[in-house]
Amino acid sequence: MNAVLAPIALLLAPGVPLALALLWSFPRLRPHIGPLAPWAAIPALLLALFGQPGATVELDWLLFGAQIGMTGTTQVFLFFTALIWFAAGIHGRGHLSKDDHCERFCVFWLLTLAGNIGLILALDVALFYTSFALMTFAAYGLIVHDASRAALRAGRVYLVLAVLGEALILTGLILAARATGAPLLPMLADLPAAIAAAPERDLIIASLWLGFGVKAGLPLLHFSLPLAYGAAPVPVAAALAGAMIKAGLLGWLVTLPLGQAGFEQWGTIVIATGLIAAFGGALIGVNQIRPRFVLAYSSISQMGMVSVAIGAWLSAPELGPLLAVAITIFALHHSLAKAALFLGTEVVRHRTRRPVLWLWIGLGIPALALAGLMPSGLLTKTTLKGALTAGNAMPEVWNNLPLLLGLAAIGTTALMARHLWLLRLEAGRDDAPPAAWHGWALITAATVLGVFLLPLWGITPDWLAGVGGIPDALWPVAAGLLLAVFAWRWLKPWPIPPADVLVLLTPLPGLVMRAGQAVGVTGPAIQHLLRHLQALALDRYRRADHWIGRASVHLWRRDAPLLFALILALLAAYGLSIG
Amino acid sequence: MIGLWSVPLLFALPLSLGILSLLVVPAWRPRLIFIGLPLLVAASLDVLAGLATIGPHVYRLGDWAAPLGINLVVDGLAVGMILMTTLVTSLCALYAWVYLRDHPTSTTFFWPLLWFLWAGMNGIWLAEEIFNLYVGLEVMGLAAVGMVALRATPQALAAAMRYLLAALLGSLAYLLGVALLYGAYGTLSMAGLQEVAANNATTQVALALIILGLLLKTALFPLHAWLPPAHGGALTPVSALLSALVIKASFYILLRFWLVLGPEITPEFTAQFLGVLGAGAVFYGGWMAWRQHHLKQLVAYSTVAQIGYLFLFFPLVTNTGPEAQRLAWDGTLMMLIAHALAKAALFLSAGNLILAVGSPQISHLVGISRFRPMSLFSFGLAGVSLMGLPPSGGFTAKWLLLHSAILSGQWWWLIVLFLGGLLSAAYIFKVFRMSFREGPQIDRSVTPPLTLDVTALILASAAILIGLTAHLPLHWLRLGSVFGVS
Amino acid sequence: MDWNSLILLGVLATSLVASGVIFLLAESRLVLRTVVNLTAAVLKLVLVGWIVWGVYQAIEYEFRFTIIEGVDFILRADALGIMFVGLSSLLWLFTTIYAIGYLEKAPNRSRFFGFFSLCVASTVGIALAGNLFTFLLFYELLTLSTYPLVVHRGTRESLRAGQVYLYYTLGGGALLLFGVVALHVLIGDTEFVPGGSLAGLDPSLHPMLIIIFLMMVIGLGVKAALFPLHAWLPMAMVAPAPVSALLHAVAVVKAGAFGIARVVYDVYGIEFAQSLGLLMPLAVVASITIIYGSLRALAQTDLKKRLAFSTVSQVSYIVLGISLFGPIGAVGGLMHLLHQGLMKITLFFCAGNYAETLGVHKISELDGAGERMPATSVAFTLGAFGMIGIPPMAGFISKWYLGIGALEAQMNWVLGILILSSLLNAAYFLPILYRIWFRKRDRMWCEGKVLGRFETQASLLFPTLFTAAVALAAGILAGMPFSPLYWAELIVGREYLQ
Amino acid sequence: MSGAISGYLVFAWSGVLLFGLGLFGFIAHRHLLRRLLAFNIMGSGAFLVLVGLAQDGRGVDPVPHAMVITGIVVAVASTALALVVFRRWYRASGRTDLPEDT
Repeated sequence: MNAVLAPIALLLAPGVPLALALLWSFPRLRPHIGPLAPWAAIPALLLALFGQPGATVELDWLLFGAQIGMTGTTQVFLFFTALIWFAAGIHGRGHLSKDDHCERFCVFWLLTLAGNIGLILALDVALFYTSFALMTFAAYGLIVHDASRAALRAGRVYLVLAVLGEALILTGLILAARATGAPLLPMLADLPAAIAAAPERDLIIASLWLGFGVKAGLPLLHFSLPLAYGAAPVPVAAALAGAMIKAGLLGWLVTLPLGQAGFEQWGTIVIATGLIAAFGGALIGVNQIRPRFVLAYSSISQMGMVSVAIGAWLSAPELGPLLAVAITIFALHHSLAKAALFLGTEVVRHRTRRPVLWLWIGLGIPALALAGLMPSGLLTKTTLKGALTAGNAMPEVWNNLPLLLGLAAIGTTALMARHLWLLRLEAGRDDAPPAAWHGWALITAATVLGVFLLPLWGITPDWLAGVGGIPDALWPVAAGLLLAVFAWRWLKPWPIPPADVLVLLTPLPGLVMRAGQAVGVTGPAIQHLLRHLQALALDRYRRADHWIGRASVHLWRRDAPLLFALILALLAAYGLSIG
Repeated sequence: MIGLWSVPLLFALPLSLGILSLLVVPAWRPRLIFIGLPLLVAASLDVLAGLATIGPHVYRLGDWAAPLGINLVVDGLAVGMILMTTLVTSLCALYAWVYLRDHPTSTTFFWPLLWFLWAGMNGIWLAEEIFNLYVGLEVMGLAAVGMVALRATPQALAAAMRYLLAALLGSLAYLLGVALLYGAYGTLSMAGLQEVAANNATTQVALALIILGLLLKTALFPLHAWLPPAHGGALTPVSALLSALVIKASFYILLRFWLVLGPEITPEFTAQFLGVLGAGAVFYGGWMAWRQHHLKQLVAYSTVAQIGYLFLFFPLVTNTGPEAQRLAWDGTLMMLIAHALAKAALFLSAGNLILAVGSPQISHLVGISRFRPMSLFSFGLAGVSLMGLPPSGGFTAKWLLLHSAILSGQWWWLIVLFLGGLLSAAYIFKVFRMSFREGPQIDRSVTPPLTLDVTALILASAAILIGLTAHLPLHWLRLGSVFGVS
Repeated sequence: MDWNSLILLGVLATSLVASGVIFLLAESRLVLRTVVNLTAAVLKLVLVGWIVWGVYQAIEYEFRFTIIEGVDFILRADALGIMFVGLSSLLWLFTTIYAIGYLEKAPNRSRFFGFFSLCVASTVGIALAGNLFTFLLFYELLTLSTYPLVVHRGTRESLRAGQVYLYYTLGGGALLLFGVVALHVLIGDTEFVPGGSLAGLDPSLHPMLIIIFLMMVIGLGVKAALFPLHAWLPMAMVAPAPVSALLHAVAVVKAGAFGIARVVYDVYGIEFAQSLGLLMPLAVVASITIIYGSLRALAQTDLKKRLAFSTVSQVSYIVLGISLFGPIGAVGGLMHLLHQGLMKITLFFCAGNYAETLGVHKISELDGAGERMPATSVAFTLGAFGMIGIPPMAGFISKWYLGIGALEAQMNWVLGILILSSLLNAAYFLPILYRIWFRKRDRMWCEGKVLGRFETQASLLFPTLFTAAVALAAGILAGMPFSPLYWAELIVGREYLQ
Repeated sequence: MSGAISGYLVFAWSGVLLFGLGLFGFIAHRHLLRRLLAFNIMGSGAFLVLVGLAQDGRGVDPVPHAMVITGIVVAVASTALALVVFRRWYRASGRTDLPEDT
């Protein structure tokens, strides 16, 4: 790719989806958006496959001066993101053609895609944040697309968290930008060093960590994940779980002061949170009763493991290069597998004349990959473990980290088993349009093969170590399977609702519901009561507002001249007394 | 010599026209204005030209020496008043020419009275001796009373009677004061008094009588009771003339006296007291105006309020620095002229509105803005000046008075100006509020002749323009005044 | 009198003359009135474009005329003023087009458009005023010319709103007058000079200067709807939509905010104001207003009322930016003057479109409006996102600069205010968007009108879309020459280099 | 003014007295005709003061006489006008006094 093509390709990658979305402005062209939408990710995919890192394009006119370009890490991110969007798009094609709101969906789809690609390619803070926001808010339209009750609830939770997240990110970015030399045109690359030197560095790190954590499913900020993954259309869920969750990860990678010394406490906090997510996600996930919820908690759990890696990076900056590779591989591996799993939940529902065996092999591949048995999984695990144990750089307390990760892998296996088991119940209910198969097949193949493309981006993992890691990878799988069998035989899942703690966080509905059930009041009555209470609170607020309004108007309306005169008199008298 | 022939003409001409109009048949009386107005306008402009070329001077009528001869002062103040009178009276006359077609009985005596009124006013502006001022006052006052009585309704007659009694009482008080002054100093000339007057009991009593009489004639609160019925109840052009000019005449005399005797002889207490009365007028008049239900009564009370501003002059020039005095002088004169123009415009446009809806009630103006935008626009422009909002003469005046008040450290007058402005906004917008209201009574309205609207609009525009070009009139007005040197 | 001073008068005269002509036109002369309106608006825009180019090249435009000794009427085009002029003349054109469509077949159009033009003339006068006196002159004229617009509908409610509006603005105007006169007493004619002209005064006068500052800011704060003085603004919502748009986006509130900018930058001088300790209280008041406005907006069920409280909140961003000591905050505040105008006018146009086309006034009635009126709804969405400060809308650019500016001024708490305000903005705008786009329509709209080929009348739709597009472009293309950001930087460069 | 009331001052003082009486009448009476008469008495008082004060031994001063004559003319004219208005008022309303504040 030469010097002329590179900038064009960089511009086309986010530009094509954006341009397609803008076609909506012309009513006559609107019907053409639908067929074109799945292909919008192709320029990005081509760029990821054939582009060279290092090329940048400066867009002075954009925002307060933007810059886009690619680094080695972001190219990998671009690859799996584009691929997932492409496959999910292909998958959803037939499904959408029957939809009344196809055009609306496609516009949101394209905007989300543009945002996702934009944030990967952005080199400066403003464009990064812009793309991030674009993706976040456009995705809302995708999540609530079905307009079902569940989708609307998911959308509400998603939006509230997203807005909070955006606010936190903005706080962090402004504070961080101020710390850089050029607060009005800050580059992402300058942030880590600037944050490390900033006086408000803890505030900055907290804001950014939590802000991006909303996307990355940090514990207690994760509620939108299971709800959204469960309620959104399947291609959207695949994109959310595969691509967009990694935007949060990318956010951490580019903004947190990784590789800077002096953040051991933060490392500890992040690792601890990661472990909580890894185990908590697994524990809650196995109790879920729908495959997509299981997958959602699996994502939370997996992101917990990545968090551990991030935390390790903060704790031991010297491990940076190794951890960077590990995190990149992890991201690639998890994204593709998770996307394949999500698309699989749709595929399996369709009646088909193809041999069922192939279907289940296909469904099993990403599950195995996540459990750590496919090449990608193996490589991920060994690289991560290798990085964590390299040179005893990690603080003492974390010596058992590989073991803990292994234990978490048991949970992953159990989750996968649970997932496949639940999937079995949903098999063969609808007719499947062919496109659904294509997308799924594409992404499943990529799950297997994607990891072998790594050298393309200059990442040469230790393949042999991967092979050597098989024994290590086996015991969690075995243990997980045993656990699963045990659970299947003798345990009943707890009825943990998909948004788990959120139900507790809003204690009123839960408590009232419990209380009502205890005395035998039925559901609708409770709901009525709840709605009444909500209305009452709202009414009180409105009434307070009304009175304030009336008071302020009354205070001023009749007596405004006198009040102004009083102000004047006071000021004048004071003025004369001193002057 | 330029300027000479025109000075006596200023009152000789209206006098002879008045007599002439009594002699001709009633149908011809209105037409005399087409002879009289151009001549008087020319004479006024000539006087201005005279002032510009030879500066302030004293004109001796028939070259007779005082005290038996009559001396006429041609200084900036007098010429300013003359021009103001010419402008307002000419336009009111044009207005009346059309307006009175519907009031044939009133026409007969309106025109002679108008000429006498004009003569009386011009006499006052020019007179140098205090007794001549008295004569001017009487000529003007009697003509004014006659004009109020023109309507011949019981209310108008009662108002005229009340006005007459007040005017007579005021004149007699003034005359007694003049008598005392002459007895004590043997001179009637202002200039002479300024030289010889001493600060003793006689002077003070005389001055008090003169001030009281003039306050009554100026209708300063609380001596204002005669004004609203007289001004509010008269024919529209009469109301305009009375409110715009006639009350200014007595204030003008007061001003002249103060310039001659005031600062040295009257105690500061009097000045402050006059200011307080002015403040009372501003508040009371504004409040009452706001509470009126009749449009012209509202405007009349507005006059009561606006007179109050003029009296802020006295505290602001007594025992204050020269800069504050100059500003107060400028501000008061600006206020006087702006009020004359704006109030005439306000009365005329109010008359138009009343003609349009056929009712003097403010509540009947509902929706009138749709039909009579131009009348309302004139009303609004004049209102802007009365409220003291920019850009208008009223605003410039307020600016100068404020400046003077701050400079002299008398900040309490700020409150007066502040609340006065808001009160006037309240009553002006009361009319607007009604006119913008959409209601059932908006089906049709009578369209008054265009002349009526145009004259009102010219006056209102003049009230605005004089604020924008204030330095020109103020420059002329300062010629020959004690505060002329800045 | 040279060409450069005549052109300023020309800018003023275009709308003044138009106003006069329109007043005289009979109600039925629809075509002629429209032609006069549009010609004047376009002509003004051309003239303003000319001046913008000239100011960019640092050409002096000045018109001067003595009113009374020591008090001049001065029109002058400097970077700050011309920014405001540009905004108002651009938006005037679109509001005029919008109003022509909006008031089709309504009564009293001559009156309406007459005062409308007068209102713009006063806004332009405010912007071009070269000293406090001239500013005051047009400031009061603005009050007068907007009153008939506020009460235009002539209902009891609108008359009441007009009354409250008058009490506030006249009272505030009078305070401003006293402040101006007092300053005049101290130092004579106060021309606007970059960097201010008071810094050299004797320190014994400083307490006096603080009082004068308070008087002027209270007077200006009424129009800028600062916290305890804001009650007129939501009430004035009874006016027709173009008027609301004009009041909120261009004329009245902006006049207040612009006046505060003038006082702080060109009368006191930012450094002197800082040394007097005036900026901090101003920032606090602005912050309170920001939060208070948002909290009140949250409780409103009427779309226009909610937008009104949103204005209360958003205009204070400008004041906040002015009160942040440092060039970046200043850029943010000044830029927001334009940004808020563009975004808010879009929102009001949209509200007007909904009201006019669907008869919808309550937020709860908007369910499913996006399907029926997609273009309007997109415009509304863009405006709302801008208000929240979501990139790449213009509001984000302002917020970013304000945030950085706050940090520069050592006022870190302001950043918290900004973020909190964003959250509150999201809390009251996003539910509306949700209803528009994702709820099923649940009622019949009263659609009686013949609308032509678009979702609503073209004269309502296209101004809306255009302002939305400009608001979007102001954000996305902030780095381009002549963008609001660029211009604000130019101004601040000239202000701070003094 | 010196302590002793010299001759010419007698006229002046009686003028003042007349003026006072007239003023009292003017204020106290409601009947318009009486008030008019009171006004004329006040006027006479004022003229008396004018003439009386002029006789201070400076010889005959023509000015007060001119003034008084003019004043009398004015007073007559005023009275005439007042009578006309009064007559019309009486005819229109049947009252001889003014109604209290309208």
